[in-house]
This record gives sequence, C-alpha cells and structure tokens, in this order.
Amino acid sequence: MKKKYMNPYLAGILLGTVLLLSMYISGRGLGASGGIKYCVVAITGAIDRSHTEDSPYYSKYFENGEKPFRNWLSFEIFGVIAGGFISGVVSKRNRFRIEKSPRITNTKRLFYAFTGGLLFVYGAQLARGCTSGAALSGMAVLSVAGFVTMIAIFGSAYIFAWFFRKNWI
Amino acid sequence: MRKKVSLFLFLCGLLLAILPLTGHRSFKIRPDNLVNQVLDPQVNYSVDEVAKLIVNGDSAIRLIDLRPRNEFIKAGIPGSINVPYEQFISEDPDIYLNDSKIKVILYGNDDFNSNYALVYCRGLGHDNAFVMDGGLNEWTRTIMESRFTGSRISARENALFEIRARASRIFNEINALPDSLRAVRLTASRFSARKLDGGCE
Amino acid sequence: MGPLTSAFAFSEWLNLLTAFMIGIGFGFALEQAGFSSSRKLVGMFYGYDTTVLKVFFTAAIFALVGSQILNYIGLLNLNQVYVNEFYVYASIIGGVIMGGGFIMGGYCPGTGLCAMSIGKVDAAVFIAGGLAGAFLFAETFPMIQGIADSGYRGAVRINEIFGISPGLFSFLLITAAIVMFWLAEKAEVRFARPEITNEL
Amino acid sequence: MIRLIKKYGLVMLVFGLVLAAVLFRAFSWSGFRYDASEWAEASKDGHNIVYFADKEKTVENSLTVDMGPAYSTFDGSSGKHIRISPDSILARDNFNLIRKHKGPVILKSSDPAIAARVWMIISQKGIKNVFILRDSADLQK
Repeated sequence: MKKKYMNPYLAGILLGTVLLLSMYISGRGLGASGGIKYCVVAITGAIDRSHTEDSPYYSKYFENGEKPFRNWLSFEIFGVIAGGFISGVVSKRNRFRIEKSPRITNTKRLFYAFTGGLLFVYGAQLARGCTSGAALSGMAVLSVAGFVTMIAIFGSAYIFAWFFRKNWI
Repeated sequence: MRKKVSLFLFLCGLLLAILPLTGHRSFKIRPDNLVNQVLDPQVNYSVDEVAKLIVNGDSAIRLIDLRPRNEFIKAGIPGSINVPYEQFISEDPDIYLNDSKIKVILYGNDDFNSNYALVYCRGLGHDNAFVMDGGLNEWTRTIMESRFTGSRISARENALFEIRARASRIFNEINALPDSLRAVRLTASRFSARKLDGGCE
Repeated sequence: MGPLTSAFAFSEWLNLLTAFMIGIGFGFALEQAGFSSSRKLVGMFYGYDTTVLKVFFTAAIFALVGSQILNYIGLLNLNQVYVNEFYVYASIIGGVIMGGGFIMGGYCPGTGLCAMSIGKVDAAVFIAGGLAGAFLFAETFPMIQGIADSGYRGAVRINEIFGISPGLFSFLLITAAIVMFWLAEKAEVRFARPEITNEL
Repeated sequence: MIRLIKKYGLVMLVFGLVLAAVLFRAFSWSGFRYDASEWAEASKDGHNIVYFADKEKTVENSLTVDMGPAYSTFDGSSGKHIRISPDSILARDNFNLIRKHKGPVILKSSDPAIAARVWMIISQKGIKNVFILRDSADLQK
C-alpha cells in the first residue's frame, strides 16, 4: 500500500534545508533546467562536434576542452533522479503509469506533456533558470530576478489555467 | 502543522526585522590573535623581495595596487592589479583573496592604505594577505634609483643590484610606453574577480 | 566559514559528489512533498490542492531565514553565495513561457525529473520535450539573443530596490506568506475536488 | 496552558536555540561585532589623519598613545600622553583607557605602518574618534 505524502509544511522545511545546505556547502541554489541543458549540449556535442564549435551558443560550453557532463548542474539532476527513486521506494510509489484526467486520452496527455516540457525548458533558458533555479533559489537570496520570475510563472499559469481546464478537471 | 510552521517562521522573521542582521559582516578572528598576526614581521615584504618575485615571474603571488586609477595608469609595478582603496573596502575583498594558495601583496603610495587593507583582509580571515613595506615611494627610491656607491662589490650585493636593475628595466619598459598603449597593457592585466558559480547557466 | 567550497577549495570530484548528494536530497524532498504528481501540482491553479504554494514558500523562506541567521552568527558569508542576475525582459518573457509550459505539461523541470524517476510516463515525455526545448533554444539562440541579453540589471537584491534592510523585507515576506497559507487552506475547502484528491 | 506548551513546545525549543545563537553573537564582547566596511569608512578619505602641525588647534583634550618603537617626546600638544607598545594595545587596562577616554584618541608611532594597523583594529572594535598623528618626518620617509 502506498504511503501518503508528507505534510506540505514539513516537506517545505525539508526542501528548505536542502536548499540551505546547497548554499552553505556550494554557495549556490538548486537548479534543474540547467542540468537538462548540459545534457543536450553533451549529446549534440557527441553527435556533431563541428556544429557545436561553430554555434555561438554551444561553443562556450566546449571551451578549453570542458566536458559538459562533468558539471555541478548535471550531477545534481542525476541526484534528483536517484533521490526521487529512493523516495518512491520508501513510500512504495514506484510504478509505470500515465497520470491524467480521466476525461482526456493518453495521446492527448502525452502530446501536451511534450509541448509543455518544450515550452518550459525554452522559457527557462531565456529566463536563466526555472522554478527551482530562478524562483525558489532566487527568492531565498532575495534576488529580484527570483521574485519577477516567480510572479511571471505563477501569474501567467493562472491566466492560462482557464484555457486548459478541460485537461485537468 | 500550519500554525506551528507559521509561528516559527513569524518569530524568526521578527528576529530578523528587529536586529540589523544582514549586510553585517564583522571581523572574524579574535582581536588578540589579529594583533599578533599583523605585528608579526612576516606580513611585510620588502621592495627587494617583491622585485625578486617579479623578476622571477612568480605565479603564486598577486600584487594589488590600492592607488587611485589615474595614478595607476601613469605608473604601476608590472603585473599588478589596480583596486583603488575605497573600492577595496566597499567591495568584498574576498574576491581577490579567496584563493588561499596565492599570496596577495598590497601596496599604495605610502604605508597607510596598504596597512589598513592588510588588517582588513586579515581580520576577515585571509591569511594570504601581505604588504609591501614602504609602498611605491619606497619602490622608487630603492629599486629605481639604486646605484652602487661602495668600492668593492660582494657577490651578494651584486645579485641584489642585478635584480634591482632588471626589475627597474621591466618597470620602465611598461611605463615608457605611450599613454594609450600603456593603458591597454595595464588594463589587460587587470584582475577579473572570480565570478560566483550558480544559477542555471 | 561557509560556503565550504570557497573556504576549502573543493577538488572536482568532491564538488560533483556534493552536487549529486544535494540532488538526492532535492529529489527526495520533492517526491515526498508530492511534487511527482502533475495533478497535485496543477491543483494549485484550480484551487483544489495548494501544496505547491505551501511547500514552495515554506522552503524559500526557511532557506532565506536560515541563510541570514547563519550569516549573522558568522557561519556563512552571504556575499559568496550566488545571486541570480536580473535581465528584465528575459525574466518576464521567459516566465510567461514557463507559465504556459507548466499548465500544459503539468510539471516543471525539477518535478518532472523526480516524477520520471518513479515511473510516470507523462513525466518522461515532459523531460523529452524539455530536451527538445533546450535544443531548440540553442538553435534559435542567435535570433533571440537580443531579448535574452537586454535589460540587464546585474545581481540586484529586492530589498535594495525598496531601500529597506533584508531582515525587514524577510519579515514582510513571511507575514505575506502566512496570510497566503491561511487563504490557501480556505481555497482548498472552497474548490475541493474530492474525486481528484482522493485518487492522488 | 499545558496543552499549548505540548503543542508548541518543539517550535519554541528550536526558536529558543536560534535566539540563543543570535544573542550570543550579538553580545559576545570579546570579538569584533561591527560591520567591517562601515567602520573602515573614515580611512577612505584620510579623515582619520591629523598632522603634527595642526594637532594643537584641531585637537583638544586628546589622549595621545605613543606606540614606539622609537618613543619621542614633543611639546606643544594638549591632553594626556601615554605609552603603550602595540602588542599590548588590547590588553584590558590599556584598552579601557582608550575606550573610556572622552575626546579624540591620537595614535602615534615612528613606524606609520604600525599606526595604520592599530588604527584599523581599534576602529573595528567600535571606537570612533581615533586618529593617526602624522608628522612631517614620516611624510619624507
């Protein structure tokens, strides 16, 4: 039998402790979209080296023979996957399934998931951080960028929520 | 749970609001320890020692020139970085000193700014801060204007004067360049403060 | 004194090991909070489940308060902690795009990775979309570079804009958050969707 | 009441620890507790320097601390003179003399480096009104 989720406030304190530890040990916040970017950079670099060296965007990640995978952010997201899995094992929540509203089809859910992921990471690259990298970590150091990004994400999501309500409720 | 967490955060917030907490950064080490440290003669580098380091191209040292920018452009010790004293104090000097393996030698025109800065760095816990005794005035007097006046020169003196001569040649080479070129040369060696890692970049 | 990396000059493997360990903590906390469920996450926007708001603000404020107190008692030098740089237009436009992505995909990158790890297929597709998004960004970068780099304001802190001390701003933020927590719990009752929340 | 304590006991305990840590820091008099940058401010534009020539007219009821190494006697200045070697400047008795003195404290040393260093330490201990006496001799040095 799967266990219930942790109390949200307690979970918040747990997450806050992790963030504080990250600040204390490494002097930086948490991040997720950055790690995804490094994976893409590494994959593109492996497939087409000359393309990455010419591109104004990729090239900066290959300067002086740097290895994109050997990076704080990529190792952090490997940890996120491991940590999520451990938690799933502890609370017996590990199983394959598609989570969606019963009113929509699997294909539709997966299509929206793909589009959503594409948009989210695209926006995160533009804003130099996602909900964790910019909003959460940014707020914890009182950075203006953190607050603005947080308000932009949640504010616009509330507006868009009306258009996509059929997908969820 | 909501009430407990709210109460805890509220109390902490109150504490933060009442006490002038952040931006607050005081000296870390114990006062008596600081006195002992800064009165220890080994925090001093004589100009001859500095000249030797320059001539040998020692990469484990970094010279910081605390004079105003315009004076630095006119003439500066080769390889030094210009951080005017006001800026050095207002900014966080950690960015210049956080590599503890590199010795940072501070100098100004005279002995005042460099020694304030020395205590400032040591107080903030940087054991790698040193000072060039006498500042640039002493440098000019000893290195640039050094002439051997004795009758017989010993091997040791010979080595000393050789280093002085070479250091002053390096110094003159850079400072004899036309203004525009010299500015380029000096700003090229301007130290870029280590950028902090972070964010999703 | 903290951050430890600048005090002790971590070697590369140690630095990456810390990153991995912190990542484990991050993933564990997200999953335990229930962020591995997209319907729980978007519940925030329809009012039936406000876990996101509670966890997000508690975490941010806890880290904020903790870091400032550590700074005060001399254990952490906040000047050595990264402050995100502010690019006005990029933050707002990027934020709006992310908002759209959030409501369509139901995850954000961190929670998506975490949901993928416990076997959510939709989350895996979300991350695949994310990889495509990062690739697309890299390819279109020359076109949007103008937006991405314009309106640079540096690493400004919000209390500097209001001209108050960080402590006072934190206090105001905490008060606002406490009010929001209270409203959120009211909203959960008002917009309750037992048929969804019971399933989660 | 007991129910309240039971309910919030843990919260109060944790907060109490935080409070204790902060208070301990705030009242630890032995260390430095002032903002380093703010208390170094006076040194930026040389406001902390008095010249030998105008010492008399600018400074009254001063306490002159001569720190050697070559002690010098000079006349024509008002106020008290004491000799303290720089390494014992923070010894309790010596430091109390400086701290409790109402009026300017003037540091004097034949080595300007020592005067500058001691000035910075004393200022960071939160003492305003500390000056360095700079005479023409060390201008030439």
